[in-house]
Amino acid sequence: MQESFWQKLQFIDRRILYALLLIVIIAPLFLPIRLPTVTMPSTQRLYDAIESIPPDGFIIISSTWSGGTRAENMPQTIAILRHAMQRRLRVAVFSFDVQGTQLSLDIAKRLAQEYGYEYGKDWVHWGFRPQAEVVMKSLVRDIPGTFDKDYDGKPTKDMPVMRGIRDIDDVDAIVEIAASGIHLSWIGLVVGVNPELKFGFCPTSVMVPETYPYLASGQIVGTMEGMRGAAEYESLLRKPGLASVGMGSISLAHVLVMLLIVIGNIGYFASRRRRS
Amino acid sequence: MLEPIRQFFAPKPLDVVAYYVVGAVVFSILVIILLLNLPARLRKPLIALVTFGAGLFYVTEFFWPIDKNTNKNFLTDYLVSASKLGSLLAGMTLTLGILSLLRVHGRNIVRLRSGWYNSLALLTAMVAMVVFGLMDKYSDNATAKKVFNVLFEGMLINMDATMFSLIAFYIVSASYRAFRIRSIEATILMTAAFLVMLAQVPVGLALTSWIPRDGVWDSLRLEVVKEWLLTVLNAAALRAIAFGLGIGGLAISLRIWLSLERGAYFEKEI
Amino acid sequence: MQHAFEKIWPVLIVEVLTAVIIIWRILSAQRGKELFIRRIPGLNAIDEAIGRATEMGRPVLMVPGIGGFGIIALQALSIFSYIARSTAKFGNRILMPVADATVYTVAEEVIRDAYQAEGHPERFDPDSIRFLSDRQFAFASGVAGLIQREKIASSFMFGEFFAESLIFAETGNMVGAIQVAGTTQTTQIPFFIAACDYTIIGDEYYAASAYISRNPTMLGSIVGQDFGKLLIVGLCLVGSVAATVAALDVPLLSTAGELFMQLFRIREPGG
Amino acid sequence: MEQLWQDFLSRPGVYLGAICTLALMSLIYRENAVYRFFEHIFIGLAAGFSIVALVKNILDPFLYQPVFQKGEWYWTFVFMFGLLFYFIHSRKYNWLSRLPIGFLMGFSAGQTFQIFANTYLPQLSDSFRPLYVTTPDGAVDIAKGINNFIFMLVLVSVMSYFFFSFEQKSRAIRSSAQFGRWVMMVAFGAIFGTTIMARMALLFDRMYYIFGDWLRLVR
Repeated sequence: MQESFWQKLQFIDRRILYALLLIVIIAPLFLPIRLPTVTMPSTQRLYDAIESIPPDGFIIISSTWSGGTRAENMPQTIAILRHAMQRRLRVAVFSFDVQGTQLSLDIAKRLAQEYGYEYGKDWVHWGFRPQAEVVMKSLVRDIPGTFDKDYDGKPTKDMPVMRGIRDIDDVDAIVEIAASGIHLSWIGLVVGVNPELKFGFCPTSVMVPETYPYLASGQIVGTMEGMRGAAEYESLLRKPGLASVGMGSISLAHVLVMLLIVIGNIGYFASRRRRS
Repeated sequence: MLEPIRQFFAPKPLDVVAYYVVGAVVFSILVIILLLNLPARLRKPLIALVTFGAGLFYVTEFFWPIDKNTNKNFLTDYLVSASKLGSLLAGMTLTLGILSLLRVHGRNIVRLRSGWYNSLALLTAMVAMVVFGLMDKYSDNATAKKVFNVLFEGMLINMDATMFSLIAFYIVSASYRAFRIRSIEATILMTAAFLVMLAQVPVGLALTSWIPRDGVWDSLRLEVVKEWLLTVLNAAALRAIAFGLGIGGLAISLRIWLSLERGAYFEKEI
Repeated sequence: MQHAFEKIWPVLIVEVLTAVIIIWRILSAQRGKELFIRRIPGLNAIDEAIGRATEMGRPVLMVPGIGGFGIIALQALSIFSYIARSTAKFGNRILMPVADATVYTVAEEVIRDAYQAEGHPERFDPDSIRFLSDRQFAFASGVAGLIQREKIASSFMFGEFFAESLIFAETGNMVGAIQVAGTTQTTQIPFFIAACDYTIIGDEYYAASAYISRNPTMLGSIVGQDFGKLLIVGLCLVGSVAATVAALDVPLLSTAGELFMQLFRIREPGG
Repeated sequence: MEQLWQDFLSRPGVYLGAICTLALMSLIYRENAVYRFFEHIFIGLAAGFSIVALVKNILDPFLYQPVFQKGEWYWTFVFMFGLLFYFIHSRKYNWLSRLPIGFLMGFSAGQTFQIFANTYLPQLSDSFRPLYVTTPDGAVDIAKGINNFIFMLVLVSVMSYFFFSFEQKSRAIRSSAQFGRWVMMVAFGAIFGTTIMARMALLFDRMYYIFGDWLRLVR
């Protein structure tokens, strides 16, 4: 009898596996679990870069994502905006994606309220900008001209938030939150022009390997690697949020997968020993 | 010599354009009638010629010497038009696909086959989306915009996301079943996946986070191992596969462009 | 790089030379020369999978991916036309959901021709080839439903697949189908390997129609492709040596190495 | 009940989205009538959206506007040429549909030269890896050299697996191809491992949609 239990371990019904997965994904939503956080150097570097910007510095946040990658990109957007507003930087948000425009606007409005940021004075949303490369080429030389109107069509010329901002040399940092490989265009067209400029990139987890070469060369100052990066950033900010909850779910799911692989192999060995 | 032709094809004032359109339609119909009577032995060469000509545009555009200042040659300015032409032609086949849906599901409804109500739901959803989608774009009706928003953002986008998320379940059952120490290959596959999985989550990273960074043993930290796997091993293997795919794609393209391709579709008598 | 003349030498050495070799091998193969091609196990399994569908009396599923109309879809259709000839012979039911209207248009003709070629045009059911949706996950939901409702016996997936690959492969596995898959999207290969019985990798995909049909033209092309790959391997090795001597600071040799690298260096996208 | 109805009216998209989500998710238990119904709705909506996109993004800007707003009447020929597709259902004149099909094939094939040059030539020159590397301050970088050696070894052995026509008689080629296959398995395992994260994030997002956005049980 004992033997057959071990053998059964390799044929667990898939519905049991699916139920277990649902449990580990849902449970952390209601019972926040504390898991050890290890901060990756790339996340720390991004955090340090934002920390090093002088107060009243100017940061551009580009939010090129849509509902499909909300789980990963939304916490990243929140984390970076939160950090910028904690440090009282002047913030400009915009997006190369229609959906991302609305999503980032909602997030920014909420956080602006939390940190007492006044629209037009402390922050601005430049709205949706199609044709990324054209925009990038033009913002290098002329920022007020490139973003002459905000998301609502209001002229940005006289907004106090834009004071003293003429071209790329006046920008302290650009952070791109994206579900695509758009960092290549930033690196190719913008990053080299102002050597002081800090370019941060927040990709989804599948995109992460593509960032390694540029992190090594310093063209990307730091990254948030998908939801895990966002969770690490949240813990650096001491503001656990959606990513910390999500990482609980996702970590447990990984543990589940690994456990199941081990269990399956135990079953496989048990039946093989029996046969031989 | 070329000038009259260019004049003829130049954009026309809006008040006479209709005549030109009608003329083009009549002319095209005449050509089609001519084609209908084309002797069978000329059909294949004609198709080969059309295929070759279409490909020749892009090939010439790519290989023709360029003006160093503008980075263009005499065809470069037509690239945009060519891509519009391609989208327009490919787009026109959508109707054939939609006709397939209408045929299959229309028949289900008419014959009240089991599950006919599903087919009805499909066609209703389709019509609703077309009506409200077009109204959203071409009219100012506020209700239509709201309904379209519910159909698109509320239903379609969420259904996309849900089907996508099902992969999470399937990835669990697939890895449970496939990652067994059955053969050398399966074991390698499993080990690599396992290592990377560990390095993806804080729980796994914590296992090696006590190893000092910048030390000699630094390269045993899981995130370093993962990065090495992905940047050195993976990059090289994927690049080798990509080279093969590139050459294979080039070969098939050549065969099709020059009508050297063989196989059912290409060998049939027409 | 928009034009060949921006960097003409690598284009000539790699691309044009490979193209010339491929055409030359094709033409010489057409004059009748016995050609060898190594075994591709996944493709040998096609007959086994069809045989099982015949035994079980359940349908055969063919999915040509979700890519648009182009060389990849055409290659998939070549493979499916071979499969369709077998199913025409044995009278299996086939199902072919398609995600692109142009591919659908051509697929219908290809499969009809296959049935005609086998002398069983009456066995061809036009409804067996269906346009489902050109939207990735709507298509996936349709195919997943189809697989479970029809309890398919074998499943062939060839073409361009993206994330939905695992949805097809796992639902197919759930109903116990024998599955053979191949795609040019290398990032999806791991999921096919995990859930399918046979997976063909990389440009085995482009060798498939030659392997199945043993058509001299196509075999000639495969030989030409091998020369192209050999050329690339050779260039990589020479390039690595050149880069090494360039770094070593040997007089003359280093300059030669640097020149060789210069010949091929192309600005990386964004670099 | 009244309250529920009011809530539904205030955000019908979220309610319908949640119902769609649950219905499609039921597939993991088994294929069922509810799933089937929503699957058909999904395909219907998607087909409708494709038609809208065809009109909005192709027919309107590439056919109607150029012809009737800019007077570029010659696009009419393209439309007429496209009509030849519809001969595919004709028994006798079926071959006419091969003209636009052949045209599209030629179009797709002709672009390969540029795509190949753009995709693979930079990768080729990037593969010229020196086995002797020095750091900017002049010291020998052994780790980088070893990595470059491994890179070249993997590249060549994986490519050797993809030689089809050379009979793999020589032991060197055979073992190189075998090694290449093993390395590919490492690569595939690594891809599998990295992808899990993204997929789990998607499922988490769905659960957050149900419990957060819809039911408002979570913040």
